[in-house]
Amino acid sequence: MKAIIHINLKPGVLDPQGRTIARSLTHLGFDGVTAARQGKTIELDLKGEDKDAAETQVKDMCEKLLANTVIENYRIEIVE
Amino acid sequence: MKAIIHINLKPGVLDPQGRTIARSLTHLGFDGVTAARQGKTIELDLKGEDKDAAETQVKDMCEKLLANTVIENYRIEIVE
Amino acid sequence: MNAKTNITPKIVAEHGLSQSEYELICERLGRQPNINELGIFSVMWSEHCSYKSSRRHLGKLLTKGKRVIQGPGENAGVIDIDDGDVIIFKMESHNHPSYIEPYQGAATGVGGIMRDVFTMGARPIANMNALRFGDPAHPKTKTLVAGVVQGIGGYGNCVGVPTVGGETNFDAGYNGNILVNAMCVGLARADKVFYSAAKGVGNPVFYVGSKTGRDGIHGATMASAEFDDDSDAKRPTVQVGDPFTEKLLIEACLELMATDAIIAIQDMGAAGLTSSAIEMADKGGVGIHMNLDKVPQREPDMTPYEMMLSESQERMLMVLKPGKEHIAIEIFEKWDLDVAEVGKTTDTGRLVLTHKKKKVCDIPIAPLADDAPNLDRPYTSPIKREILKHDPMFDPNERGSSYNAVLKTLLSCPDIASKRWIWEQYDRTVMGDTVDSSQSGGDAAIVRIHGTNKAIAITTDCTPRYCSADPYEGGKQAVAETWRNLTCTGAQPIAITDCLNFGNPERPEIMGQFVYALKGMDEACRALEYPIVSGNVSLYNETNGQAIPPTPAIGGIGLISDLQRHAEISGAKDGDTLILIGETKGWMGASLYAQAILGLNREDSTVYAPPPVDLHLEKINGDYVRRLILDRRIRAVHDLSDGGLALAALEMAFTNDMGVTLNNGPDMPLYAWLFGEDQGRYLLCVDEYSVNPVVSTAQTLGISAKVVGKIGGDRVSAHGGFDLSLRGAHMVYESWLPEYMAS
Amino acid sequence: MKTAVIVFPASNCDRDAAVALEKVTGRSVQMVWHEERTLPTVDFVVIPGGFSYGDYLRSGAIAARSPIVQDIVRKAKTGLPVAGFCNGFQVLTESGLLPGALMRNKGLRFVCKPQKLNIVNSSSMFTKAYKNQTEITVPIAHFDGNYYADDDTLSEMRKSGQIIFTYEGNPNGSSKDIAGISNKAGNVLGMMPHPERAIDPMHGGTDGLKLFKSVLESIQ
Ligand SMILES: Nc1ncnc2c1ncn2[C@@H]1O[C@H](COP(=O)(O)OP(=O)(O)O)[C@@H](O)[C@H]1O
Ligand SMILES: [Mg+2]
Repeated sequence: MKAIIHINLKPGVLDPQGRTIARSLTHLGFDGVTAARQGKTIELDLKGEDKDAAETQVKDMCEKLLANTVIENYRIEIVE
Repeated sequence: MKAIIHINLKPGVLDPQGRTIARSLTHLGFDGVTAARQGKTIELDLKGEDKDAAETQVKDMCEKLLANTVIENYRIEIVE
Repeated sequence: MNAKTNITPKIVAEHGLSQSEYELICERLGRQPNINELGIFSVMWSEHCSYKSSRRHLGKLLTKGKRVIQGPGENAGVIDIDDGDVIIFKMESHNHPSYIEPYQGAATGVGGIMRDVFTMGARPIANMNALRFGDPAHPKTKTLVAGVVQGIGGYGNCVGVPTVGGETNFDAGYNGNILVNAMCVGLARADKVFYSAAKGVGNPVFYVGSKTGRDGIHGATMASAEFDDDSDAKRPTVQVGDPFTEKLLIEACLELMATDAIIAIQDMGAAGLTSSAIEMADKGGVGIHMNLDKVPQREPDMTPYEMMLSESQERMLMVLKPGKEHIAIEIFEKWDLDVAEVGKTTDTGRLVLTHKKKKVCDIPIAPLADDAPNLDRPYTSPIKREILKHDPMFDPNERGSSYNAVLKTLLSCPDIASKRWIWEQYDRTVMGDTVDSSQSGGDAAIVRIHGTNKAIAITTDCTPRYCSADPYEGGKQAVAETWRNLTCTGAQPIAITDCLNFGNPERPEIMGQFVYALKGMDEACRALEYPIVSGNVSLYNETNGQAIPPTPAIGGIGLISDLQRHAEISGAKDGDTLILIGETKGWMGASLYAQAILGLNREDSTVYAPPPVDLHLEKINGDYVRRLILDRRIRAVHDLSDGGLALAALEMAFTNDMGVTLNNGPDMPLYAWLFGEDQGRYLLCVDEYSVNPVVSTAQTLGISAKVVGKIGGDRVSAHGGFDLSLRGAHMVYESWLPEYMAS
Repeated sequence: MKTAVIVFPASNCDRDAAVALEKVTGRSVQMVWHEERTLPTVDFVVIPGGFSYGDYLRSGAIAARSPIVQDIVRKAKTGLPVAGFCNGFQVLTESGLLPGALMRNKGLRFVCKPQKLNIVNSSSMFTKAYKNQTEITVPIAHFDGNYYADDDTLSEMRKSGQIIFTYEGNPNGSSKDIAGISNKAGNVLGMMPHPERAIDPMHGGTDGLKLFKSVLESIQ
């Protein structure tokens, strides 16, 4: 089983990377871009078959290590 | 319109972040994790309505700046 | 919160204002404040901005001296280092934010202190950091260490300023409240120093840097409030640092400062736009009228309250000369930074804010500063500790241990063990002028003044063990140790900055720690002619009634006028003689040996008096060592601190990659000779021809100087005591921190 | 020898590079802003270290797309000597002038220390002044110094003498311990260590000097 965790900055938290990316796209002539945000994904290979159990466990991993919940939100996706 | 670009290391390229994540999860007692990979996402807010045109443009952005195709693969998702 | 919010007693309390403070506000305004005005008063009168608990005590400190150009009261202190050059420096705490989000908290701490320095016209040339973490065994400690260190490196490395030194302690007393104190040192020309007084009426007020978001609103009040178990839940938005923008801001500000467009400039630190506008207006004796619609905003629908209280980073406020606006606009646009004229100075003496064509704040400025509470908090004098007498039971052999085992324990003790894991993550060599840094394990960093043959020496110090046992002696010792560390390089110590970290001042015993530590510091400053030119107070470092050990961190600066005549801990040659300057009585109370080996200091009843500092001896010993360095009599030098003679000798051995042999001591137990922590002492390494002159001149000056051993070979040993291989001992010293961080 | 140093937003070793070049050439150095479209006429260009654009997105990525780098790419292809140190190396790989990519250090920590390097190719235009010296010590200070190229590229580079420096004791996980490489033509050098921080006995030693002297000799 696989879990994909999508981690993004909470709304309102400064995202300097995103801002810089948007600006350089504009500089490169891509003028349709009004904003950019950067996030990360963590893909885990998991033993076991139980989707619900996996989800609970991955949530625990996010709270304990993978996400910085002070400034980040996360979303878990379990795929076969 | 929004575009989400998913960027991942190509298979075969060593991913030190992913490796460390897997190791620390095991260390924390999560013993079901056999491997981890870290990727990133870039979310763009785009002007315009034409999905196909957007996709072409975002592809161009990826080739020119957003992804380093020596080490990275990317996948574009247009939403709305 | 919007302008229609009704001001209830609950809202007043949530702003950290007492009922009597609120009444005073109403009296000064002649009416009730609206929510914006209440917010502004509350941050200006918070502990963080008003120094209400500490102000009257800070006022007594020595702040003037021959080389002091600007003492406390501006963004940073300014001292003269000859030839028209000045050094601008300050240290500041970012304790609470770093505990909540270690990476960003520490990073924004570094960013904030750098702005204090370059806002005065200086190019930052060195950063330092003084860190205190909880017990290594505490579950949070490791993550905090990792995050804080990465944050400091992440910010400092990116802006391209070398982080050249610092100090790190671990103690259970910091479990719930770590300390992250960052120091920045900048270089400017004496005729190009910028101040914050907004003089003149009708001058344009400019906002430059990053946009304003809803970051850390109420950060300033948070920094002054005690933590409780709910703080995790009440987390305010944390500020995120953007070192890239900071670097651009440095370059843009320095470029603008090279023109003559600026009247006054001030960074937006705690309480952002509020405190920067009010401080500039108050110092210049003018009013300010700002149109908040002009403030660059990161998010839609920001209210005046949010804009005035936001703590978004990387922003500055400036008053420009009329007619020079275009110069500023051009430079800031070139650097891709926001720039906007947000208001004008006025002759009303009031802060007037408009938003969407409505007046949303109209208050007199003087009371915000002048009527800020200035409390005379009750305090008690600290307990007088007993002196710990020598006892045969303290001997390692009597304890069923051995000198070798004891030495290994000390070398791997968290406060002693190498901090390489930390400082290797800091760029120490960028800018090309780092002559000495953490890398050598020496006493002070040495940074050359670019393009010259002179340098400054920089150090930070404080021994919380001593301060806990006796705040007065501890305060004195912290100042004296920085002076000693600077002296070890051959520098003439000039001045200090401080970061006074304490618990809740509403408790008389904590207030007593503060008052007595300051008293000790001041005595040392006066005796050593070593004034305080800037600093910062951080109170309420307390969780569930558990206060941190009193920690007055001191940052010192000295001048090396000629780099051909300076010294370091390195430079020893095989066979050189070790001479100990300063008298050894074998002081054991509050020593590292007492703590780590004897298990004392763990609870209040086992704390003994720390080593006293004799300021007269401190001065003559140091002056003598400095003279020897200037006369090129010394190959290498190190001061004696934690762990006494043995640890000083071993640290010197490690840096020089040579063994040491220590002789027998005079008439005292061997453990006391090797590990006692008497103050005012230096270990000198000299060639054979210098031994007699150094010892005999000392005698004529009434200074104790003894030959204590030799450097060379591949073993570290003390006669009748320990004997280990250099490599083995070094490995013990180097392994603790990396192993701990990897575990 | 006329030289130029490129300045990007948040370059921070630009001054250090200029000091080194001045020391070796005895003449002043042109500092060229990233928005310029053409290089001034010079004999040697240095892309300095630092954190151009905050290292956001990927180190060196945004700088590599600046107008001035397009001109550098054009001129390098006709033989102009170019060296990139640290962030400059990252800019050069991102611009395609040098093969491979620089990834996050294997230890996931920034690392700053004096580093021993082996000179693998001592006949390049950047190393010839070292003569038969095979080992030098130069400071490193980077977070993204882990050099990656696929196996074919690596063996190709080895065959054509493009591996210029390797680390003694790998500090960042680089393939084949690679610390510095050149392009096939040999006129473009990229290296993670900072030779410009090793030009002064008081600071970092003097092992970096001969790198600049090599270029000077090669050009005259
Ligand atoms: N947080 C830190 N950052 C940088 N350097 C540090 C840090 N902590 C300790 N060091 C370095 O480790 C060495 C030993 O520190 P310390 O034990 O405080 O020395 P001393 O007691 O001799 O003043 C010094 O060179 C110091 O600069
Ligand atoms: Mg010290």
